[in-house]
Amino acid sequence: MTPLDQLLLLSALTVVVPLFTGNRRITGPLATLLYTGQGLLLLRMAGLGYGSETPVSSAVSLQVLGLELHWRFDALSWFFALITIGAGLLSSWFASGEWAQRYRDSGSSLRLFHAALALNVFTMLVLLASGELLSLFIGWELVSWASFLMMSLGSNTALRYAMRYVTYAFAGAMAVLMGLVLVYTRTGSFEFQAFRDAVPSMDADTVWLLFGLFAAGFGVKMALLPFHLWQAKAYAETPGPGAAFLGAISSRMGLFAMIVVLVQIIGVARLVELPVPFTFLSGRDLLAWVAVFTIIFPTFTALRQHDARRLLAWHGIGQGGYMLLGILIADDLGSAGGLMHVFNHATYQAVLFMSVTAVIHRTGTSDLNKLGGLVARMPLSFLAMLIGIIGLAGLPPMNGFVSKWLVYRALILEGSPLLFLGAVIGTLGTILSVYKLIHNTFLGQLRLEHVDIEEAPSSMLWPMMILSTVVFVTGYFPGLVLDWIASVQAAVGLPVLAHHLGGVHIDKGGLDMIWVVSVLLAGFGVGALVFLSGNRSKRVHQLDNYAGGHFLTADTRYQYSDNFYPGLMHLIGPWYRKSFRWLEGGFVSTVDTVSQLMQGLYRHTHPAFYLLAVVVFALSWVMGGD
Amino acid sequence: MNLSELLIELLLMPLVAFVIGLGMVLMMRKIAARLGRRIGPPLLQPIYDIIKLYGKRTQISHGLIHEIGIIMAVGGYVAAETLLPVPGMNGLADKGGVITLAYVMMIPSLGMALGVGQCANPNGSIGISRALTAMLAYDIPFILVIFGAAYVYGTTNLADIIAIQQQQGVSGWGLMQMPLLALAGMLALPAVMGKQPFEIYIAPAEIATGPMVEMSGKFMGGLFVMQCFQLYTAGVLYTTLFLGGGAYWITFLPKIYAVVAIPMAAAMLFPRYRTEDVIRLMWKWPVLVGLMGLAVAMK
Amino acid sequence: MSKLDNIPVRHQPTEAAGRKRTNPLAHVFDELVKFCQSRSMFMLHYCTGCGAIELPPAMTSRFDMERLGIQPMVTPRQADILLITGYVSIKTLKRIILTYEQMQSPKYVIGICSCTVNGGMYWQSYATAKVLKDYLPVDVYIAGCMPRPEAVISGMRELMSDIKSGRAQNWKRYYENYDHYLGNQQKLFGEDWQTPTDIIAEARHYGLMTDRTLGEHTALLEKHQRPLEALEMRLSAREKQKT
Amino acid sequence: MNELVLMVALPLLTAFLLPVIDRLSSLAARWIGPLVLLLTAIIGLSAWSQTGSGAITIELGNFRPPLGIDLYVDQLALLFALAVTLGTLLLWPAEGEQRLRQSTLALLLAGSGSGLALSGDLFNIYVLYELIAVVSYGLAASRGTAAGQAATLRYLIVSAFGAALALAGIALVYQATGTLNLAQLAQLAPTQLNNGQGLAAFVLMLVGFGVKAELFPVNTWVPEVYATAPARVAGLLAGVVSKLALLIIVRLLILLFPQPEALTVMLVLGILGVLTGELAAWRARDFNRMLAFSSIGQLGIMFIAFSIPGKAGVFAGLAVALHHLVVKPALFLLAQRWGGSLEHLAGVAKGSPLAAALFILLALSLIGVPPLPGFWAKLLVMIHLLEQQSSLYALGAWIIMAGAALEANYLFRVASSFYRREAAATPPAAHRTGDLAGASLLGAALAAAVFLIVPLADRIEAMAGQAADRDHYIQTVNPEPLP
Amino acid sequence: MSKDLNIWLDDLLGDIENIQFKRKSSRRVRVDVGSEALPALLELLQGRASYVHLSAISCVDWIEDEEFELVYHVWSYETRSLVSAHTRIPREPGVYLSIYDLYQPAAFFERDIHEMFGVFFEGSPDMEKFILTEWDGPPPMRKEFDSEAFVNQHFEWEQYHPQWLKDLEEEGGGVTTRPEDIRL
Repeated sequence: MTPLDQLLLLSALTVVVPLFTGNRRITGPLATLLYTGQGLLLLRMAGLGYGSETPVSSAVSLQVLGLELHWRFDALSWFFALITIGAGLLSSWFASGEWAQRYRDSGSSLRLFHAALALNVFTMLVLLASGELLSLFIGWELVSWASFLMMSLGSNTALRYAMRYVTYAFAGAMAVLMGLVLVYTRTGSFEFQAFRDAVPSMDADTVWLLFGLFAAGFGVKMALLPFHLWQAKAYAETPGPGAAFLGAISSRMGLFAMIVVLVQIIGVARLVELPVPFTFLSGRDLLAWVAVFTIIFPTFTALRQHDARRLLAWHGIGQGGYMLLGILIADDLGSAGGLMHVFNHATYQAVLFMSVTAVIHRTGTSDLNKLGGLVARMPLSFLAMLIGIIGLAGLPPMNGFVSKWLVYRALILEGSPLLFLGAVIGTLGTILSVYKLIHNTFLGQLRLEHVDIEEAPSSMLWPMMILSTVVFVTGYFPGLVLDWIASVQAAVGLPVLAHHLGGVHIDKGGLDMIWVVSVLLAGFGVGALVFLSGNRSKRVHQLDNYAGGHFLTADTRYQYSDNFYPGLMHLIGPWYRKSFRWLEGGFVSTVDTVSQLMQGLYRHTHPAFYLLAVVVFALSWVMGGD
Repeated sequence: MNLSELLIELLLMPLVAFVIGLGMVLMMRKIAARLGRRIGPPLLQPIYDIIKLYGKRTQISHGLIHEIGIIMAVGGYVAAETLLPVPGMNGLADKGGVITLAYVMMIPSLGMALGVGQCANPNGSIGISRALTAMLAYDIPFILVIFGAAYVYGTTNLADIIAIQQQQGVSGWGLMQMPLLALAGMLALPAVMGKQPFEIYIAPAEIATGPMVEMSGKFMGGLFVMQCFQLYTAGVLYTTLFLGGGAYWITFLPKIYAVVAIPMAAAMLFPRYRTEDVIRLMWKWPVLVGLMGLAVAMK
Repeated sequence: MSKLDNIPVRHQPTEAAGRKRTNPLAHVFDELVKFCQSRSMFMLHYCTGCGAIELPPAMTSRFDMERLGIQPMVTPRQADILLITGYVSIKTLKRIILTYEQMQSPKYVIGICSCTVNGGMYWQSYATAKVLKDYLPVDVYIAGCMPRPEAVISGMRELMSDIKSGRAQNWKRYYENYDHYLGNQQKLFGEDWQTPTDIIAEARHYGLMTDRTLGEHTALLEKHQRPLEALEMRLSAREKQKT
Repeated sequence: MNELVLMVALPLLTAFLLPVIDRLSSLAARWIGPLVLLLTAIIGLSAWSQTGSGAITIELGNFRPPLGIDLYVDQLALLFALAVTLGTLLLWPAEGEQRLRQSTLALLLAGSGSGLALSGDLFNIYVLYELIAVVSYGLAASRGTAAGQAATLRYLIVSAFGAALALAGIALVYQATGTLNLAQLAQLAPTQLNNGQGLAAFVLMLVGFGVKAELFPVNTWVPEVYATAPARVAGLLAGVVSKLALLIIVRLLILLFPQPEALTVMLVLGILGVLTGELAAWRARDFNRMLAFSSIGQLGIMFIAFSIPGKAGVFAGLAVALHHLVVKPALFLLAQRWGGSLEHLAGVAKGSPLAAALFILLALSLIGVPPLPGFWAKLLVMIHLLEQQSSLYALGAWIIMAGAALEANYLFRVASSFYRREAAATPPAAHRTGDLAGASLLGAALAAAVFLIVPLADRIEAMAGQAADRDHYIQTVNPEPLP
Repeated sequence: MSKDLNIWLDDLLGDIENIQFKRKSSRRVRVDVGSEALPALLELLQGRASYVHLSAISCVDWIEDEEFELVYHVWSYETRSLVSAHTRIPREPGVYLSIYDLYQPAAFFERDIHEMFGVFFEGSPDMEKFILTEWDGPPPMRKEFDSEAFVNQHFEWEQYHPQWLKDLEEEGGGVTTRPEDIRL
């Protein structure tokens, strides 16, 4: 019973326990305890994270149809497992207090929710532990079906979007399976090592075919550009903590699989040699450009959303682009940036989804045009969202900045200005839309009906506060995360990043977050001193406001929230032509017409005629033969 | 460079920045006056304004976030100044490069946006949405220029950039090596400083000075201080990247003031652009020139 | 009109100069603040009546108020001087009082044109307020049925010297005998007149309360005033029961 | 050892005696059928271990093969015989007032089915195939509705025409070789049948027997018959009988026609079958019709699998066939109550959660989600297809993948509509305990297969090996050489 | 060209009985008409005589005759001439019918007259207070309303009589007549 087996066993147990404890209040805390147990077991393997241990393999191994299946944990899977279990722990903690009561009273089953969450964590651990391609595929399928289960817990619309997700996910899985079997026929086994040895001997077309299949298959889960339509709506409709979990880690499983296949096995160097005909781009550039467009388009779609959950879900897609871009640069800085962005995004996306769920819990709506001024009544949720959006926007004190800085520094060193420009456009779009989020929810005029709401319950506040402190602390001391990433780079075969607790030291312009953040805090101190040198100020009511001589009254709603960036929308409004939705619609309608054609075959046509036609054709073909 | 010397530098740089910034504000108002055939404010007018604002007996605040917003606005720039090397003082230039500076410069605007958000004043919110859109507009050419400079010099550490430019004397200046990038930077500078043609977010008649609508007393004073820092940072960053930065003060000061004077002089003659025109303008010419400059610089 | 030479000149005030200098440094900071307040006055860009047409020439190139440090500001929050220019109709007086209360002290009111002094040529009209002084404390009057820009600037300089010498403390009088002003206002606008600014709380906050601040008029106001205390951040309902 | 013949004879005998028994006591008539089937199943099971080592052959009436009819019993044949008997037992169609006629027909089906599986003589196969066809007409029309009658009539025409073609094929074979015994034919095949005439015979027989095996061009009858026939009969036809026809074709392929052209014909028709089946099912609005199209698609996959040369092809095809054998009848049992249009299935999970969960388990296995056996079967097919290094086989693999994606979409569109919050206007009635028990039994078998996958895989591989071994067939039968 | 149009107008108005019409100049015509005939006249002018623009409705308070005089000024763009139709309505009920259906701008003029003189126009869309929202006294423009008396009663004056003003008056300078002695 290696530590890995114990972890997987406990994770399976966590799936079973909620099924028995059912809708009682004990399910939540019990599940949270079990997750902490899993966390402790994971920490026992902490050596993996610090590069000291060799991969921990599981005792179980299967021999099916002559194919050997085995499971093991290495630094890469340990890193992702840490995020998964952390997100699972905090989501289930968030879902165990008052939220659970409200969820149960609204008629949906708490048993199913906690079982689905635990199932997600378990299947992700199985995927992360995959030892060779076949177990990777099995874990991949289990993860996509588990997240389908999680997504379909919401309302009817959630079912519809979950259904759409399953179609995308299963088509992607079929592409991956095709790729696997192609590899098997080339190398004779599903082992990573065999595939890695066979890659140099493969000619360009097969590598293109494999690259296309794996990139498309894993890209569906990561919501890369052409396949990104399903994610925003599906994550937004999932019940609160579920959305926090899915948003944080679920689509990063695609990135894990892509790292395993594209980076660890095929190797980015091999992708660079793949020429795209008639252009000067290489395979890597093509995927990098897909990543950059995945940053830009979803972020500017998020700008137009007026539902907080949709806005965050669209950002989830956008941030995925950074991770892929970072990893594709494949030097020590860029890959560290991409990997660290996985951790950072998990933390602040979870805290943002949680604070939006807290707002929904208290006010009943997440429509940005119906909220406003909640900072006076929910200050801690505001603090959590503030730290979250500073992280999401990638501004200095928080950890989001460090990973973006690494990606940008790598882009400068590598000298690709247009990629750099695309990434920066994405960041600026994020800053605009996150400000719209926090302004419309927490700042501005407090509505009459929200005057006497209360702060979120403590069971929701604790996870949010923990996550916010994690976001700030890993921003202040990025070294904590960079240690894990260095060991991951070593395991994956990327150049390892020389780093120290504060950040990265390069002679041509490094980053020392300890100094930058301390100076920032000192600056805030000086700002406070300068501020306090003035006389005492008096807090005034929100109606005591300058409105051009007009007497403001509480019943008029003067909060500016709809069409928040008119100037920008005036200019780029016509560019939103929903071209991807049209593309998807087009594909579905072609399948529909062809299917109608096929159904025509089976309508009451003259069967005998078919028989005759086939036989005549067969005979002529045969007779013609000799 | 031991710790105590560094700490002194960290204290001194913001003060120096503030004083030079005041001079820039005075110069701006003098230029505006002179263009209108007026005498313009007396020499120490910016100081008087700030002291008067901080000396106000009563002030109104709309909540803790309103106060924190102003503190972040002033504090953000105080931190940004320490990343900008000036003759004799390198501060934290090597700890965080030009990308960090570009991001630290965004914190004050975000802080102010939060503060104004809590004032629950529609004028303020409209002003902030325009300010952020303008930031989106001018940041793209600004980042392009930074990328070009960082790529050509091969480093993002501003102190090294100055050293490289100092070696070949005037011919080593950024201006000489990449004229197009310098031009693009100059085109984007008015917007970075948030001055006349691009300050639709402070449209006094239309939205009652936008974000500053509910700022009284020390809040308004904070924003005046921030304005000084804003001008100083833009001017010094441009000089550091393209005009060989500061070797000694006597050559450094005229360069900064010249850099800041040119856009201001041009600015006062233009009416304010609408927000979409700001974006269209900023995304068309500076980006075009910047990309050409990059193409030339990166071959 | 009488000959120009014997128009009376205001005699110099006595008590300010007489203060003896105890400790030179004691008041240096106050002196500096008062000096800066006098050298940097923000004028509220709000024309209440016909006299405002004289202000643009005072600001532009011929007279250029900026050399005195006077800048037009748009919102009452940022402004120090409120120029009441021309006749004050009752509807406008409501807005003037609202704006005055939104301004942050030390704030000064300059009554331009004679209509603010005693009703001016509209003294007979049912629709204008005659004596501005009753409704809010006025620092300087600039007489004239639209005084020329020189007169406006001389009024400004008058105010600057008052500020420098510390005599311009009229804004305190609004807090100190708010009841008197409120009474006059209620007489004009009716019993249920109230502004969104909570003057009594401000007076209490800044320690400017005197026995004349509260009276029967403020009692009237208390009866029907909407709650105006600020939205304090609070964590949960428990505090709600307490307050 | 001769009691294996009883497996064929006993059901036929009881079928004929049934009207007589019914006159004596209706209770006996009701239970005699299942009893007999149980008996034959036990006989079959007892013989199972003997065939483990090698196949056995039984000469009827001790006449040597070229003259007499012999039964060739290897693991594969016995498996299918057992499948027929147990299938008929599980899906016993007899209920309602026509019980007598339906039980006789069911018994006839069981008898002829097992006979077909075991027989080693080509003409005997044809006769029993005709018998099964006739029986299936009776059963298909047993509901008595007008649409049912019309559909069965159309089915009758196609089937009869097919049978005629098969007969022509057999005639060609007899003309070329002079014998109809499979073993002798296997000996003579490389010399006599390796020419155009042989291939023509194969094509005729492929199309002839393909009617029952839902081969592409001739399966137009499938949607209507399964939509109108009672669900249990449809389950029988789709689940069991189509596999028997497929078994015959595979036997012919292995023994008589090992040429590559035959394989390619089957591959092409298989690909077309999958394509039309899955695409047609995508728009299906009726539960039974959707299952019908899906079974066409699955059988297409089987055809593609069996078209892989050698033992690997038989192994892959067998795996898919067995998996479909378990899943399809269970789905049709569910269709008993959920028959009509898909709209009124919305929100049905609240009423019958077990049925909905069962449907999801079966759908997951059908599209090949990993831990379930469906995935291993599909993986096997994919591996062997792509090992052929030929573009046509690769095309087959791509089509199977696309078909699976389509199948996932339409199956889970139905599955997710089960869990919609508000129920449909006319919710279906609750399942009869019998159907639900049968379906959950098959579901349980599927779930058990998840854990027993390794032994099952080896057993099927052994079976495929035994079936694909031509000279083993010839030695066990060792017919006398022709004069 | 406008001369013959004027001639045509003159004889048009000439043959309408019991109205007095006087041409003040080539572009001004005054018509006195009975209060019940006014709408018909305006309709005629608007329809046939191209007087499509109602520039104003003014009201004169003849307190001695106990009557209000309503003057409707209509303007024609073709003939570039103005017709002002005068009519008298009794002061007491002070009710007249609105011509909103002929000229939409009439709504505001009628509203203003209602506010200032208290004349109620039936059929006018809106008779609410328009300018004097703060005023709840009698309509102020009526002659019987004495504004100065109202002011003296409601407002106090600033008794501003400082020493320098007294010295000035002793020298004979300063204000010639006292405010309360001024009569218009």
